[in-house]
Amino acid sequence: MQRPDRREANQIRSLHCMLGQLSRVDGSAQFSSGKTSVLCGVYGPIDVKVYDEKLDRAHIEVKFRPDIGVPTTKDKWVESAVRSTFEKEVLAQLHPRTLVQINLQVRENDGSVDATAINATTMALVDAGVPMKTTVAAAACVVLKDGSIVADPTKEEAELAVSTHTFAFANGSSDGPLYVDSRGRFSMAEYNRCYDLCRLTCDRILAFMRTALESKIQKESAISAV
Amino acid sequence: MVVEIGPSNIESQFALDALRQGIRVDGRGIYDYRTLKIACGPTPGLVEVQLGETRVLARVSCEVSRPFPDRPTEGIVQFNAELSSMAAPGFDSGRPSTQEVAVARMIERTVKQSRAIDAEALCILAGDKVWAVRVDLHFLSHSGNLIDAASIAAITALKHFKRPDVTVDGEEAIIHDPRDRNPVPLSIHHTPICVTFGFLGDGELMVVDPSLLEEQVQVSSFTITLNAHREICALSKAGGVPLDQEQIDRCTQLALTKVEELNEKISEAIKSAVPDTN
Amino acid sequence: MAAAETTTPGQLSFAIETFERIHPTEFQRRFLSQGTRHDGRGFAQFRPTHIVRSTISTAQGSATVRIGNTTVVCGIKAEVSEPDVSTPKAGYLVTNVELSPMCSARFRPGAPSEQAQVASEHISRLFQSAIDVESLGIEEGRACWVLYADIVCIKHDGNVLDAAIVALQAALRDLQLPKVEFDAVSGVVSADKSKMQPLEVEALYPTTLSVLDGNYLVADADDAEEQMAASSVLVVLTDSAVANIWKRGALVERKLVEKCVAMAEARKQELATLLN
Amino acid sequence: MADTKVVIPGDVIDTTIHMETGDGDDSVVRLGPGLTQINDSVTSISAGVLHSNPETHQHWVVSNKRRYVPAEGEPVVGVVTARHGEGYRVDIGSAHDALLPLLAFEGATKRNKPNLAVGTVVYGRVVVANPVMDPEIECYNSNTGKAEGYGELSSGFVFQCSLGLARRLMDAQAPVLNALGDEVPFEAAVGLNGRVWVHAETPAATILVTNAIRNSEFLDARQTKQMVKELLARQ
Repeated sequence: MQRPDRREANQIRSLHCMLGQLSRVDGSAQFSSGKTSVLCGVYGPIDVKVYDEKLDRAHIEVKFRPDIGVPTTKDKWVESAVRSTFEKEVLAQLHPRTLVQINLQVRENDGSVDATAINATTMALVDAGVPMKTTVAAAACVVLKDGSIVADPTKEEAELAVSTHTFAFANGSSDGPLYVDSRGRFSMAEYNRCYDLCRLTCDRILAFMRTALESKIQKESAISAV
Repeated sequence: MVVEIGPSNIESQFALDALRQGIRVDGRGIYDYRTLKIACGPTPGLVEVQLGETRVLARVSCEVSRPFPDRPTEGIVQFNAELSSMAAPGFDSGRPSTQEVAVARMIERTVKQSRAIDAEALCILAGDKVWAVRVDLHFLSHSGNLIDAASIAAITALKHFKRPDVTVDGEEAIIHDPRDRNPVPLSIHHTPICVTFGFLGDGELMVVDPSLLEEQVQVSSFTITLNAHREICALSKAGGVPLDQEQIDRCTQLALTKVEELNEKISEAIKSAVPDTN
Repeated sequence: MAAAETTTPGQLSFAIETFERIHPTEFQRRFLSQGTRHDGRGFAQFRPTHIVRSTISTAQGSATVRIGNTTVVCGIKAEVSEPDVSTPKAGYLVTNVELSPMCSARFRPGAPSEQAQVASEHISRLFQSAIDVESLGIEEGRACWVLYADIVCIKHDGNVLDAAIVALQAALRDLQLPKVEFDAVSGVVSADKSKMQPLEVEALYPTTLSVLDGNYLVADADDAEEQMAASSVLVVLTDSAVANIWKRGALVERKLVEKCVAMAEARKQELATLLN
Repeated sequence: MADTKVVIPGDVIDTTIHMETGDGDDSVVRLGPGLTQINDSVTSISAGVLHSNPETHQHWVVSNKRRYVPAEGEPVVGVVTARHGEGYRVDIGSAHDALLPLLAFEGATKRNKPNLAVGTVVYGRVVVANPVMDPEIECYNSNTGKAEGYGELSSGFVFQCSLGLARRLMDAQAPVLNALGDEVPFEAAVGLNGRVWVHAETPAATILVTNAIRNSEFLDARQTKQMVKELLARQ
């Protein structure tokens, strides 16, 4: 089956990442996959409201704003998905009684926005220097009516899908997923094929993240070495 | 609770001392704007404006809707400008501060109430179907003078935006997919742009495009909204120390030249916009 | 303190309730390491589940579901409204999950909590595909049915999401809509209450599993267990396929998700019997 | 050290490669900032350049940040935000305001102690830094009882920079300070919390120094010299 943008079934759109372009936050990243683009600004560790204060760890807060319209329960759902993905990966116990605040702003949503939001969050947290157990990458794919599976779907492709699958994986040796959201109507055989595809995609995204961070860090360290 | 902490005493004092000698902390002249960058597209109606370190993203979108019963032949223009904690620590979308409300209101007055958009051109079928145009303004980074940056972003996005073409056949309206027929731009009457002045000291020190520090130290501010036809669309001087009549005249004259320059930059940005790949 | 002096090593010098309160994680860990759970269940065992239909006489469809101590009531109110411009042929289902201070001291009065909003949204997405929204259409572009499903938690003792999905499922099956006529001239919808008909609903069988401290996979966690869960997996099955796998929290092994689906298959049989 | 290996969170660090010089007995590995032990392996928890000292078996990751986390002994520039009975609360850019006791100044006694207004800028040293307690600073060296440069900073200007740049500025040989020092007389106090205080003869000179330091963030020594030259030429 030919994809509207002539991509191969397992091909993702071109990735872009800009780091630290916001001046008021402690760390920021803009992560894009094709036209889908999410900006993330992170503060932390900063002062926390008494209401949210935790005596043994940092409180992690996620705010997600859509590109069009005011935030709704759909956006609360994404906030919860992002928070649950990072809550156990951020070393929150190193900064008790503080807040790590993750602000996400969709610049444009052309499909796979949940995965892009997770990727933007990873890069912004790393840019802010918030200690993390691992680097997280997320990817999405869909199963179409003819049973074919395509990676990194656009909005148009997602609307035609029988099922959509979003996975997040961690940098390192472990094989298992950090986050799974598979929905629609699907079989376990299809789930497993989607898992394998997203696992491969995430490895490529992790490699991309590493390159993006390396070039930034090398630029900085070259200066301080002189 | 995260509270935005104002500048220290020596920062405030220094800003005033420098200004009394005619220089600004960031090295600008008193009548200079910071570097303005306008990036349009690739999607029509998506514009990011960078004014120094201040960043505002504007997104224009539209959908088919039913008209309001009392205005059956007019389209709907919706407006959303909310400051979130992305822009600066301490901003909370749940409880906007008076400053945030002031910014949002000024932008709404500038773009919506000045009737910059031709609402009648948004009518598809009178009484049944009209276009509802949405302008979402996302404040990404607050380093002073959000109003000017947002007004430039909003008006550029409206000019850059294209809606799907429509053919009306009797009682039926056919909305064409952008891939079948080229989308069409909105009909814009005029392009109102805000120019903001900050007044420091006892009100005798004036600056154009106040920075965050200048905003925190200023004793009054004045925003004038002008279009390319040299018409005043809105004025705002909310509180603060009283200003001389002459100062207002001077501001108006300055604003006229500034708006001319800004309009040129907007046109240039739209001309050099990245084309949409779809 | 007299009791403390007579305790032998390894025994608690204070009441079991005190232990549970001062060190909940260690309390749970003691049971798990012995292959059991603090309420005596096996790892794969669900709490007794009860479904009662038509519990609210004023609603067009309703059901009450109990899973252990967790109790959820769902009532559906059907109203005639104008369809959305973008979907002129379809009606819609509006779900609202309420987690009030009544069900648990953790919730505060006022705006709905994040957990309630996330549950509402998740359930709403699940059921979009389980009902044929076009069957809720009355007249294209003019009139349609809107189903307001209020899902209220009476007692929160863990696994509210499963209970809420089952409750909505049962209430939708309980729902009877009158046959309606649309008068094109007056635009009035008239209902014939003597001819009631049910709504087609595809069956959805939810199962939530939690990974507790030290990699113990347990079914149907109660509130105390949920508080210490490192991650959770929701599996929703239909009669013939998987409708949803939603895994959140810490990293798990790949095989674990597959194991969850197998456990959900077993639970599906139980729920199918209860629902029919 | 020619070693510029970049690591990102989750990377497992091989600590054995630098052990060759060790005599076998001394196999204790010492982990510095940016590294921790997860499941028996040494793992990076931040992105930066990995440094290792084969002699001491120390490993650490150098990364740049903007948000300050207090550490004992570090000099900081802070702003007084409130006054309490026992001391001042000072914003040092960290999650919690630092406490500055009323007597933590040179020569301060119960009768005679400085009276600082809210908004005053102080240069101090962190004496208590502990995740579970609010930090504490002092404006003198409590061992000698002397100010040693700490205390209230009046006039001049304060600006923010990254923590990495602040650390580089602590070196008196920092290229930007050298390049400026030859041309413009000025005073500076660098806080490792990313706040720098500068004071020159005129506001114009202070602004020049401020901009030069800010601009040097992404420039190497040669570029810095050039940039300073250009700034001076514009005067």
